[in-house]
Amino acid sequence: MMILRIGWRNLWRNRRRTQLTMGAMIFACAMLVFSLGYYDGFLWSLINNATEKENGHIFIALPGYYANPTLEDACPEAISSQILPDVKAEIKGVCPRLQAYALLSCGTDEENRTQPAQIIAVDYQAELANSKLAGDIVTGGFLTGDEREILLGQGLARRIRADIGSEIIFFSNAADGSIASEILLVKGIFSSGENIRDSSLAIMNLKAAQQLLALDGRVHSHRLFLRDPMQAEEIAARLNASLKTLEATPWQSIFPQIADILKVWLGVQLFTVAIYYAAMALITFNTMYMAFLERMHEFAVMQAIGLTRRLLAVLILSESIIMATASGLIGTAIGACANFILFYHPIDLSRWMESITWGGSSIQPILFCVPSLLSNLLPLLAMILLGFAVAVLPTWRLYRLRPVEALREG
Amino acid sequence: MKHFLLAMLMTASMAWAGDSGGQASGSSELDAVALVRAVETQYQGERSHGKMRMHIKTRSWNRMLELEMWSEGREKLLTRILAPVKERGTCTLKVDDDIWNYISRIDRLIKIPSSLMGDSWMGSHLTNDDLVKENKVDKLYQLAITERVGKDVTITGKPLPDAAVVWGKIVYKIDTASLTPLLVEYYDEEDVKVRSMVFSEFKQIEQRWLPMIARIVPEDKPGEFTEMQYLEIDFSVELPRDLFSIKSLRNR
Amino acid sequence: MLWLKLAWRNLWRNRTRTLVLLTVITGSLAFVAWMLNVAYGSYEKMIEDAVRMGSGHLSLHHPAYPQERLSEQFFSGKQAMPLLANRAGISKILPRLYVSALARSSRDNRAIMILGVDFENELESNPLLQPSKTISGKIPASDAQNLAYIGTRLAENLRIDVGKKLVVMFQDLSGEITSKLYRVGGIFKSGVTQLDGGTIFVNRQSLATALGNSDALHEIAILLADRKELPEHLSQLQKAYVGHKDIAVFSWETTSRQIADAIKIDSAQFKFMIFLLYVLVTIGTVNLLLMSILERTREFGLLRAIGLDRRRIGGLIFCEATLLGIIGALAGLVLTIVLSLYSWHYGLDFSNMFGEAEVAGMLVSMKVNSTWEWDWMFGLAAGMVVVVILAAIYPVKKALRAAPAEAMRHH
Amino acid sequence: MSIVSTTDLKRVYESGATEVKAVNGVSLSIEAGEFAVLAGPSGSGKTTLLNLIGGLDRPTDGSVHLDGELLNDKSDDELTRARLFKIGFIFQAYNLVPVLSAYENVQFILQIQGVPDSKHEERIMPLFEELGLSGLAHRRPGELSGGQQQRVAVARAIIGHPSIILADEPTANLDSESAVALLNLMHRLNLEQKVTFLFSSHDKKVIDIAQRVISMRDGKICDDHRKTQ
Repeated sequence: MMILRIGWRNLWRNRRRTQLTMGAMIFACAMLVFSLGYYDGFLWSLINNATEKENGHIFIALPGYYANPTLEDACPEAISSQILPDVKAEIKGVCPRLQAYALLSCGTDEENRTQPAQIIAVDYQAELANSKLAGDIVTGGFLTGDEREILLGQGLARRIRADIGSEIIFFSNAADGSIASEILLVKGIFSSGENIRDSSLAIMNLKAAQQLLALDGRVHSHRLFLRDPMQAEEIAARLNASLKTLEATPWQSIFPQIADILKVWLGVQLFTVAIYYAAMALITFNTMYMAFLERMHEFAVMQAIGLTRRLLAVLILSESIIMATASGLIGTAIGACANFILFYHPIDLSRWMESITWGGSSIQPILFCVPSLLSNLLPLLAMILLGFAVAVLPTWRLYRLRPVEALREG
Repeated sequence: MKHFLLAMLMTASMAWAGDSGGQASGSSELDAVALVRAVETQYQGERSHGKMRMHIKTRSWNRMLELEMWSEGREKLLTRILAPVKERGTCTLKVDDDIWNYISRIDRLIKIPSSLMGDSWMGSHLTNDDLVKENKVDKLYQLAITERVGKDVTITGKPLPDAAVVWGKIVYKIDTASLTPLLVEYYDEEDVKVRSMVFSEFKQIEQRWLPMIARIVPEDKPGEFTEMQYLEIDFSVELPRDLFSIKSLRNR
Repeated sequence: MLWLKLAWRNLWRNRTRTLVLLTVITGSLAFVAWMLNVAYGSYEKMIEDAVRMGSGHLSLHHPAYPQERLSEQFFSGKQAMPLLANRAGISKILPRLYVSALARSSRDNRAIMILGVDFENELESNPLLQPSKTISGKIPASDAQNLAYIGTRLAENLRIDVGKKLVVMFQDLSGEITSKLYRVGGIFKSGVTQLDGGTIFVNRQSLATALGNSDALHEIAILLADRKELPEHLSQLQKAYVGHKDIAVFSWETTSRQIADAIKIDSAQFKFMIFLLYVLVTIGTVNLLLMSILERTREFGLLRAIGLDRRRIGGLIFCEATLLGIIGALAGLVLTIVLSLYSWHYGLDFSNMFGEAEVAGMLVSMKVNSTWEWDWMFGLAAGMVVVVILAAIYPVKKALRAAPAEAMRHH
Repeated sequence: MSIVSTTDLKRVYESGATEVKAVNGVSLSIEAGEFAVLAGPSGSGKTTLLNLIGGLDRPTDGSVHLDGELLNDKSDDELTRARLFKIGFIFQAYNLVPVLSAYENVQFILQIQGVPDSKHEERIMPLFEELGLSGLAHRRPGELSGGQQQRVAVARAIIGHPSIILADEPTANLDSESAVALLNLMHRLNLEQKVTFLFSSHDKKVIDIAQRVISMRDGKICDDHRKTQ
């Protein structure tokens, strides 16, 4: 279409100015895509820290267990029969967990240090596949299924002066009231970033704990990992309909503060888009409008030789939209690949700052982005809309133009 | 030879040992405080050795334990599990305020930290704290005889203003004839019974009257109890000097 | 003088264009500067709350205490207090004891942390010890020796209420296990699970005697009248206590490290936004100047013809850019002041959006009053002027490249 | 003594592949007080020659002397200073700075020359009276007619006491009446104040009034004669 070709060529008539304006638009768009990716990364890791280590996206246990967990309230290890197939499709993985309290002691008879600890027993293969628990190991290694292994929180290990390979005396009451005692070897020490949790938590293998605490074939909870954590509430509701004896609790009700943030999240993102693009719109408008004013004479001539106002309007609109779409695409591309790079290789900032507990979870000192459709499409669409908006005023001016006046001005 | 009853059977409770001289002390109008103090001083330096069966029934399990015990006064106590075989050899040693658990199966010793005093002992309704308790009842409670039915006397103890005890009120029922406790009840500050200890099957051993069975019942957990029954007990026993020590635990 | 008049008038030859760019400069400067004031207001609140609830702007501890927090790591109040007396700039001195213990009632028991405090002293500053947080009973009076002020979840767990008994058991300084009776004087609800379920406040004197050393202290929290004087006070106190090997001075940045880090992350994000703002304005300015110069090529030719050398014409354009920057910066400052005046006086309330937020174990209220960060505001405004001037470099080079004759022909 | 003298002046433009010899070997000298015109059709190189003489452009070959000084090897700034103090330019149009008033446009020259502000009024107002501009001092160029604008341009050209005034088609945009008025004015200045004028124009009125006519064609001088009267 001739108009489009003229539009394209007009853009490059003043190469320097067009490049500069597009540069600005590309920069704003890329920055926006990156920021939205960063915000998502921030939220995503906040949710993961809260859910993956502790309760998964959905926490299944006996009704009321979450409120006050007791050793006796154990449920069968095999629950897959109670989960409907359509829900199963949504589930990425299940991690059974057994929870108890025990005395852990380390050192010789004369000088031994004993601390009460919360014990969680996990299926190490399921954890490796689904949760980030293994990621927290700072020294030694994660569980390998050997029944005499135990992992200690950094604070707990320091308190009982235990290190990799030290002998730990495990002393507790089994579910049948009998004494549960065993000698375990420290396989690894972990640091989850939450000091309180690290100074009172130990992790061991599920099989060993079941045998030790007389809970064979039974666990206290199942932690479901969903493909999309945001659907936790909806899937929990469907589960509750089908689970006979158990109760499914979504992470939103376990971490209300994070759920609050989620509600306002879209609002925050739109606010950010509005701010970036308001400034960008003004700048781009400046350029387009000036370019238009300069070419009033030219438009008048074109009108004189017979182009209708409507066609001229299309010309101006096409120029603006071509520029906006091109910059939008390039900007989104740059921003998206920045997000992808930071998604697969997040930058570790722990040298400058520790992690911070926040609303039950913890903010990790890493620069981490999550590319998502929304954080790519939103800026692109907004940019095209911007291109359209910026061209409206000049087009309106065009309709009020009287060719003779413009010609004389030339 | 003076007689006394094992302190560990009762928490902040009192036991009475009549002396062999027959009824003299039973019938005398000793007031509550003298009654209690007399009991308290009985235990200084008394030694015992015996076997006991413990039946623990809770909401989720039902357990039978057989224990061998040694004690010296109220300060020192040693128990060793005889049955079930899985836990055979596990010992608990209490000296003054400290408690150790020795687990024979893994040949290891654990000292119970102060923050775990509230935990249950061996899964029973007794807590570590009950074992350690050697506070002087008469120093913590305002004791008064509140009822006298024939030879059964009821003494009520109101805690003194700054006494560090959790109960609002304690009630003892004592058979002054055999000078043995019938029951002990613990109330909170709204006079709601929280916990009670009932004694039964009184027998005379070596001129001492002794309740052979003590049953602890937590009121807020219906159907649950811990029952301790003496199978045999011997007071005139010579105990090795270093019996109550960590070293001796190992070579049991 | 004509010089300035010329530059001024050149600016307004095309009013819309200049106004649009001025809006961008003013709007973005005001937005960032105002947000900065609000952010510093929230940092201020976070630090002051954390400092009042936690260990003060500065704190005295046994050297190893902050790391290990063992109750046997105490120091003597008699040695420490006199050196603090009548020091200008110190607004509050809060001696405290921290003892981990077992709290028991007739029904249940829980592991807790006992805080021995001087109630009337803390009442004026500690955000937790405020009547607004009390849900039943009241905060014990300063002379009440055996009243405890406990968290709502602890009261629920132990099934006790105001007036009821609470026995605490802990190891005293000589290692003996002792018990002490307290009665519940009041119950608080802070919203921070760890505080509500595991913390009780008692009279410091009563706890010290129970510990076996009435002069023992784990912490003296020091609140300064003005946090900006913290560095001098820190060095003065460190010099004052150099003789005492068991007393060390710490700043809040080390004792409540997480709050400091939370602020670091937030201000890093801010610097990124400021960078972005400046890039946007640079592009906008270059755009504008470039266009206005392209329009005036013929005029520049004329000026060159009548005897203005390159340096002077460049000077004229830079003068225009400077004027632009200054007007934008001033307007931005005025707008920032207006916005900040509102948010400083009335404060912004995010609580309905976020409710009470728990950050780093502290309760942070979401009602923020912005502060006046004048140095930042002027810094940003000055930065804006500089950015606009720098943005003029490219357009000026472009304008002067054309030879006068050729410029003259430019239609 | 000649104000301007050129020897074998050449100026060649490359526009694409072809070479345009705008000025092709011109040797010319203008004496003080002359009222001369470069006449010739457009494209004859008269504006290029004028620009070369005025130091607005650099010759490809040959030399230009202004007030005895060689312009060729002068740096750009030196050329600018020369233009400021020695030459007054009057162009066909767009002579004035649109945002400055008539008075300010003239005052501008004095300011750049470094003349103290106090002297400006006493030098500008008499000239404005002489050129019939006294009532228009505070008007902007946009508020003046073509003739008035050109008269302000003349004022600006003269105010700095230049050695020579170069006027490129000054009357092209004017109606004939204001053109004649402007030319008579300039002629009066030439006669009374011995101001040297060099025009480049193909307007017959200018050629009639000029005292010396230098005709140019294809970058060369083809005729150079002085009128006797």
